[in-house]
Amino acid sequence: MSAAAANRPAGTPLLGLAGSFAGAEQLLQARRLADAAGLDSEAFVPAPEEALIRKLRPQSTQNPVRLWTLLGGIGGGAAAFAMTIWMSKNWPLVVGGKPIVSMPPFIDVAFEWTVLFGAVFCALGLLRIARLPRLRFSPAYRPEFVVDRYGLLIRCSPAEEALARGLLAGAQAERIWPVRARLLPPLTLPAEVEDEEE
Amino acid sequence: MKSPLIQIASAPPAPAAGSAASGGQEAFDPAAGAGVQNRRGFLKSLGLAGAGAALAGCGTGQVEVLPYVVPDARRTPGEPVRFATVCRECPAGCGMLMRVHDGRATKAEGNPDHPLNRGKLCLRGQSALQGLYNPDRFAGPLLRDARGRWQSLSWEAALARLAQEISSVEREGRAAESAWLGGLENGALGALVDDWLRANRYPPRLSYEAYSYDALRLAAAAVFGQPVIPGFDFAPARYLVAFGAEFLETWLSNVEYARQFAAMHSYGHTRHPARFVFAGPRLNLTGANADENWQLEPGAEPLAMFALAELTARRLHRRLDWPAGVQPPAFSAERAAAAARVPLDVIRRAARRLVRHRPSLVLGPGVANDDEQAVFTHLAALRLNQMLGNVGVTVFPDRPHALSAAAWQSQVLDLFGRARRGGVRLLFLHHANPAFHLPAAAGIRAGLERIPFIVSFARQMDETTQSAHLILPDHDPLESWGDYAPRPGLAGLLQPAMRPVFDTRPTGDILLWLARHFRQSLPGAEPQPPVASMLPPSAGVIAGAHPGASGELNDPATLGLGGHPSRLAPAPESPASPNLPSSAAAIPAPEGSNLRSSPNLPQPDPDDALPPAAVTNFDQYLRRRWQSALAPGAAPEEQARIWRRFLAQGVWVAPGAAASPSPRQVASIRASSPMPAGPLVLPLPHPTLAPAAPGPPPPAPPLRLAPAGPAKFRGSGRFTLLLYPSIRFFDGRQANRGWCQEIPDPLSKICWDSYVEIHTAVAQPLGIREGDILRLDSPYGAAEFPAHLANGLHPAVLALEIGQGHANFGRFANQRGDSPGKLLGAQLAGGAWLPGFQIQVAARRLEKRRNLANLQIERQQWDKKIALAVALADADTAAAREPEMRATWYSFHPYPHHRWAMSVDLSSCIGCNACVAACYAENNIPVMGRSACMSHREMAWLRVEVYAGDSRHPPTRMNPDLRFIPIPCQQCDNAPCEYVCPVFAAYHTDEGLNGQVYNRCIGTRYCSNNCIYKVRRFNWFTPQWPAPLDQQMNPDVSVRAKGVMEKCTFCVQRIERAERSAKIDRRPLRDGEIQPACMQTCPTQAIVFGDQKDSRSRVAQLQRRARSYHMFYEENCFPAVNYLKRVKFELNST
Amino acid sequence: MARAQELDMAGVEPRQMAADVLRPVQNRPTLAWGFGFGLALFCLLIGAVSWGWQLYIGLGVSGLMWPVMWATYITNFVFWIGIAHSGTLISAILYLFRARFRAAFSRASEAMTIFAIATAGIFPILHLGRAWIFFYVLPYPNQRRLWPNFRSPLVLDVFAISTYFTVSLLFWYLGMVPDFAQIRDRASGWRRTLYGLLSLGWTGSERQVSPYLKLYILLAGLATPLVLSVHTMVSWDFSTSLLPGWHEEIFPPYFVAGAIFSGLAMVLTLVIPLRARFRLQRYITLDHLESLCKLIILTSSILTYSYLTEYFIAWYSGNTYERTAYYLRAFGHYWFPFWLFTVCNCFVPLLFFWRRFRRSILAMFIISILINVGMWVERFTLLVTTLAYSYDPGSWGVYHVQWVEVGILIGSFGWFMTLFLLFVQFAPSLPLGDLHKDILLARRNRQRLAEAALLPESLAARSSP
Amino acid sequence: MFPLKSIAALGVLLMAAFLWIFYRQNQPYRSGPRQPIDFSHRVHVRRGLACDYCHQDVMRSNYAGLPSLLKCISCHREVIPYYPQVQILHAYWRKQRPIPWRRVYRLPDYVHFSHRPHIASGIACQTCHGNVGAMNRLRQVVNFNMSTCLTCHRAYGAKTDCFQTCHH
Repeated sequence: MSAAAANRPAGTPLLGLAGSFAGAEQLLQARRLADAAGLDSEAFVPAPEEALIRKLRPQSTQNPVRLWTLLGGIGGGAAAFAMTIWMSKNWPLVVGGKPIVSMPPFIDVAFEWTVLFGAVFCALGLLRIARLPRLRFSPAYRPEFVVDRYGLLIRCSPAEEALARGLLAGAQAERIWPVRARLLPPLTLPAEVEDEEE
Repeated sequence: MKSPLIQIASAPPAPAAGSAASGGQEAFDPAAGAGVQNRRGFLKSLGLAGAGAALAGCGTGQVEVLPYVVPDARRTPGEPVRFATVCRECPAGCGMLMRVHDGRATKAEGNPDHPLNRGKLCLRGQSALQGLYNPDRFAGPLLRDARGRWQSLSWEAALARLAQEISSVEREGRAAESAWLGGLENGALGALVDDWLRANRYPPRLSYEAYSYDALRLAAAAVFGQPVIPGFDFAPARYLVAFGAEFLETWLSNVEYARQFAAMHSYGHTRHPARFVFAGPRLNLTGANADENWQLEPGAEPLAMFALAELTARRLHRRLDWPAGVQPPAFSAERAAAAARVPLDVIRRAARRLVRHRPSLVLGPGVANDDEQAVFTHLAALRLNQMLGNVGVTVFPDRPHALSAAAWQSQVLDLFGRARRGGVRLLFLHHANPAFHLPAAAGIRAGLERIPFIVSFARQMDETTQSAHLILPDHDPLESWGDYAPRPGLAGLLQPAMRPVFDTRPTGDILLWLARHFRQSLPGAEPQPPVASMLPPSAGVIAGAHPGASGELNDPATLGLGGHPSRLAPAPESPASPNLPSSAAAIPAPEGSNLRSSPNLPQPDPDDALPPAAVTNFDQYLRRRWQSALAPGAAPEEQARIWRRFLAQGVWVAPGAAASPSPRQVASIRASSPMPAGPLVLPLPHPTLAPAAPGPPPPAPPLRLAPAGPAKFRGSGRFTLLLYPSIRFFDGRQANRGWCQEIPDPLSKICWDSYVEIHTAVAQPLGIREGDILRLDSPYGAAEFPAHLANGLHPAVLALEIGQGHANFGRFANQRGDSPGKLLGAQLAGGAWLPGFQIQVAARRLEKRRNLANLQIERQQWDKKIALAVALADADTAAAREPEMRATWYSFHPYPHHRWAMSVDLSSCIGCNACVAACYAENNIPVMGRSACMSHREMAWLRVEVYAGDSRHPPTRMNPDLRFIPIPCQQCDNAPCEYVCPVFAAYHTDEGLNGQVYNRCIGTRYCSNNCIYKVRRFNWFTPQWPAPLDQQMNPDVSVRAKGVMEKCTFCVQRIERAERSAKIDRRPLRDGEIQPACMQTCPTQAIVFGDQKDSRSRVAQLQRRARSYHMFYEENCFPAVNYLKRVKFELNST
Repeated sequence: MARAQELDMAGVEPRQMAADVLRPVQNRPTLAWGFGFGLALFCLLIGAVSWGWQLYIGLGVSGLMWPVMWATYITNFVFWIGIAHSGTLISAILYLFRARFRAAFSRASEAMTIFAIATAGIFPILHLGRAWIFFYVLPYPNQRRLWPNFRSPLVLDVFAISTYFTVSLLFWYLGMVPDFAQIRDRASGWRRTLYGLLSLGWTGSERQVSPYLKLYILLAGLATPLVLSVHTMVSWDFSTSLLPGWHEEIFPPYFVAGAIFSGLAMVLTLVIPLRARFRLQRYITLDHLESLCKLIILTSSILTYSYLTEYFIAWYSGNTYERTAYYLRAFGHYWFPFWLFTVCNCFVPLLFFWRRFRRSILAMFIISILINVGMWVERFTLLVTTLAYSYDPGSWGVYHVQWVEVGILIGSFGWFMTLFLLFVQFAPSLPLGDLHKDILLARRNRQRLAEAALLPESLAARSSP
Repeated sequence: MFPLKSIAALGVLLMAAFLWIFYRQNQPYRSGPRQPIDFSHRVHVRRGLACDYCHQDVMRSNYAGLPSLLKCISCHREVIPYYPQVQILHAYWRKQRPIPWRRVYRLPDYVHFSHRPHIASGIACQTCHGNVGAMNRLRQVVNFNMSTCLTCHRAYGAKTDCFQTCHH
């Protein structure tokens, strides 16, 4: 292990230690140990399951995306009513004996825009909260995190590296490796940058 | 780059796409299109289509605007002017006002001052403009070269060739062997021709008319002593019997008779309508309006008439005596009625009513039944009228119709017999087409081949002119001078409405030129002392404009002025007007037209006096003839003033002439006009010099009548062939007109095709379906026609329409099917004076089919209360009222000013479709061709549907109960078409109209789907108007491009023009001042338009009537058009 | 039996499953795909030429006439929108119900939705008389100060379809983001760039997964009412009119049921060949297809009920217009299409009551095609007979189909198949995320069963890798 | 590896093109078409000629009408007859051919405009045709699109009924 640390180019600060796990239980175990140790950690999950996420972040069940969707929906509905009523009144043409502002059709337009703006703002909320789209990956990312392996990045100073390594080993991490805090070029995987020691 | 809305000349025609229309490529078929599309055109138009919208604003093309050189104070560019003239579409001679926009004739309307038609025109009258602008007219003189091909040549060369031919005939001394076969000309032109023929020692002219009413004239000769066609007045009659006479379609003067018939028979005009009995083997449009229909055996008309006459005589306790030379039939009335298969008590009842209801009118058979049997029927009818005292009340032998001067058919057949024997050296054809009208067996073509030299003055190629050698095309009546007297004491004047469209010359000018060329002096054309200029010194001269014809033109400045528009200094084709939005300006002048002033023989300068030498132009000849008659001794200025007043009025009524126009109708229109009320009655000192009354009738051949017995017909076939004149084509002369072909036959609703009518009960067992082609074999020839299954005719009868089947008559008329002429015989029947029409034919179904373009495939109302009828007894009672309820959630429209509405009286509507033709003319409605009509893609904004009874009153043989219902756009308050249009192209204006904004429409067509009256039409293709037909367009109405919906607009351009002038003159609109085109021309005044909000208006009063109802009122659309139920004497019980 | 399927899933390795699913994406298109794509392009070309011809000459080249102004183009529009709805049903509505069988073909049916709307969206423009100014319908600010008429069902259509397309596109695309990440990591060169962009930089971090799952639930929630509203508004094109035969209150539910019915049939038609071609039988099992057939029986019975209601009400109301319209629809000129669709929609699906039909791939494929033919003919008949025999007997007219319309119908299928084949080639046609969840679930179940010693030996043996 | 710069460049290019087209569209009409005779309104108006002296149909018809050749000659027989432009006028008069003026103001064919009601309700010519009195060669100052007419109609409370007023 020390050899890898040895040939670490000087000057690139250590972000933390990352470990990959075979199953969700090991990840949860590692997350509990890291929390116990008071270390900040970021989990990587291949199969987005509701239950697992709730276990990983027990406290924050309410996700702000809901707020984005609600506001978008209400805004869309209001905009539709405003548009339809204003436009009908701007040049009031009598059509089929119906009143200028006839609610039934306007309600439909409002419903459509409520759904439309709700969905669009929901997507915008996702992109905003998840800080997508990004061209540069997180240094700790490994291709298998998206396929079948679970990953956990424990942010620690070089001093706490040993503690972190111990935690990860304790949670039966398959592989553990240090993660440099460096800016990757767009769309290039961390693995391709330098040959991480196995 | 023109805005996409106008794609007349440039857009390529559309290819054939209708259902498999068997038969050759149509001569005129915009929907069939040009077939092969070149790649460049395809890409160009894709580009055009793609970028079409954005280009509306930035026009880059340079458009010239031409001011006058010398202005004419009387003419305002953009404002229509009306010229009074006479409709020469048939011998009736109705008065016509031609509306002219900036030098282009755009709409024909009736002349309200003419006592014959009083402002109304029929379908053919409305289509006169399509004769003037017909694309198949000759563009100049033609000479046939040795190999039979037509070479065009200059007028000078053509006239020289004619002069050379005349002098060679003179040299050969065969002057007596020449002949003039012309149309019915009894005005100044007739006199000129007679004088010219006399000067050249040619035999007198023959006025050839296909419908010459020989049988009626012979009967009149026997009864009244003179072989003339008596005048008829239907209005006073209290009981009418017609044995097939089509007086509402083509018989003599159908517009006049339609008005009189409505006055006597329609509940809208009289509270005590008279009963009308129709008898004949086939129910025509006239019979459809009858209260009683006797379906006679074919050829049994004389028997039934004899029975009626006999029974009436018995009730009058008088003996029915027959004029000399007529052996009375040798059998009793009872046997005659039985032979005619008419129940005796029906005839006895009719006889009783004839005696009780006086005065009455009895008419003989129609024109298609002109053989020796018909003479007896007419004779019995006239005797019956005499016995009942109708002479002088409804029958006027002293006022003979102009047709009395027509040549007998036998004279024409003799002429061509002589021609076949080589006895005719030189033939002049002046608008006569015997090769088409007379049967093929008459050998007309063989006779024409043997004539060494034929000169034809025809306006377009026809079956007779194709054998001519020299063609000197005559002006169209609407661009020429002349006069026409339908009956003595009444004369209408023709004046040109616009500059000639093609390089044509009036025949009168040619004759005058010939007279000068051969230094002959003609009576009316002698040199006279120079007469001070008739014309005001300063301004140019415009033809007389009729003030206030429809109340629009109330500018006193346009007092009628005599003179020919061509006399103007070369007024530009598009007069000075910067942003002339009229669609006409955007249309390039037709290549063919020369637009030069008419005959440029040494043309006198307009401003100086008439030349001392002989008269050079026919209009001078005409003016001198009339002026000397109207004011013989007066000073020239006075003569000129009277001449201009007469020109503006367009009609001359001899003092004391009985028929004067009805006061109410003329007064209401002429209230604002400076002209004195009432017709212009001028003293007439010299009866002899009176404008030519119909000339002395030719001597009648000897009168030998066979005894009336059961009809004997030639041929051995199972069916009797019956020909009937067509309301759309008269005798075939209007066949080459898009409107006449596309507006369907009022009863069969078939357009563009000739067909044979066969009774449904006879056809089905023979396995004949609609459209199967039948081969008819007669003793004289064979012909093939698609079958149309009908119910209105006798099972043993096959009926064919006269008028279709042209071989060489123009793009609209050709390829419309076989001609009935092939089947007819020509050897004269019995007394050697009448061609026999009625023959027996055998019918055989061929395997071929030709789908018929039928515009109304369903005749039953399916219990949907569309055309309703009510018995006379409870016409004005509550029983007639329909339980209409106006229920809507929304508030009613707050119409601030007007609510335009229309009322249609089904009692007055006779189904003549004149309104449909007027709508086509007024609103630039395109003609779409046969393959488009096959799939109902015609563009008619107004259609007249026909239904046979309704579910509670099924039709019977005695009472077919046919009902006509004109359906314009109903301009609904809660219009189903408005709320479905996504772009507000259809919306409701605050004057009650259902607006259709053409440039906003994107063509979703949902409005047409949702319209429950189906009055909206869609432009499937870019409409085509072959030049110069596009000159007829009304500049006040936008022309629609492809992909745009259109519909009846209540003639909004007329509404706007009247509202604008009323607003500027600060006066309220008068009721009746605005007349949509359909109301203006309806002969029976069935359509009334007005402001529903004004309770005193006529339309509001009609809406309050008991028998008023709205179509499909349960749907709560609140239409603005209300119908008045048809009042029948008695309704059939279920 | 279903439990066995799930257990079978437990044995699958996610990496192996990902490799199977992504095989078409990673390597070059096969010859068969090329042939299919060529055929689809050819059909699309036929449609394009037909439409070009119609633009150049005018709508007259089609068989449309007075009074039948709507026929095949609006039929195609309703037909394709109908097909779109079942895709949303499977991917969104069944997601809310946590239906287990939906995962396998939810991505394919969602793709079918997008491409069906893309096809249907063309027809409101294509059927216009002046298609080049279709934008008059949109509420864009213009110097003429003219706005669209919001009271017209056609404008409601514009809003409905644009919203439906946008929401479905978001739902479909964002669902594929994690899968694109997998492709990105395996790809190189231009593929890496393309899928890198498409994957929006997805790394599976919990900061991304948590809002992602919330979004998925919310979009599924929003899409459900949207489906019902879109086809309701499409049915308003007809039911807000005055014509007897269209002006019925039952139209909205009847159209929605019809839409889902024809959509399910189209899912079967598409998934069966897809499953066979790419050997995905293990993931899209027979059980999944059988549950689709059960749904088809349900919607078919709703349709049958609707037809019977229409006729009963027409008779019961005693309204002469209604009676005439419905009588002539069944016995008028168009009697053959009427009876054809009645058989296809009401009687053919009843075969699925027999298990033999529900389990045979060939039977399902044939019946699904018959159903779609029936549904197209049903809308065609509903449109044409009502317009042909409307109020005024004098205005009755018979419509005949022309070659341009056939060309455009073929073109619409060509356009749909072109998009679908592109999707199959360049995007994961199965949702890897959902399948992965199913695998994990199956493994947990297998462990629980193993502990309770309930596992049949055969499966236990096979499950060990 | 990612062509960020090229996409940005393309975007800028597109924006520039769009702005240029937008600018060209709303460019006021620079100068009217070249007329066969360089007639100057400014000179004639300064001589005190009223509009309806030459355009005499403005009160009587939809079209304002152009002065006839006779009207021009009636003055220019004596007024500056040797001026080259007037010589062209005399040439036309001798040939008795109308002067082919180029149209300056154009309305699409689906709009029915009439001068008569506008003049009758007291609208000045300058409102739509700009200060013609100051122009040598006539050019269109006001863009005759729908919003121009609409603004004025709404300001004056005139009829703005699409179908009955303009588009029938």
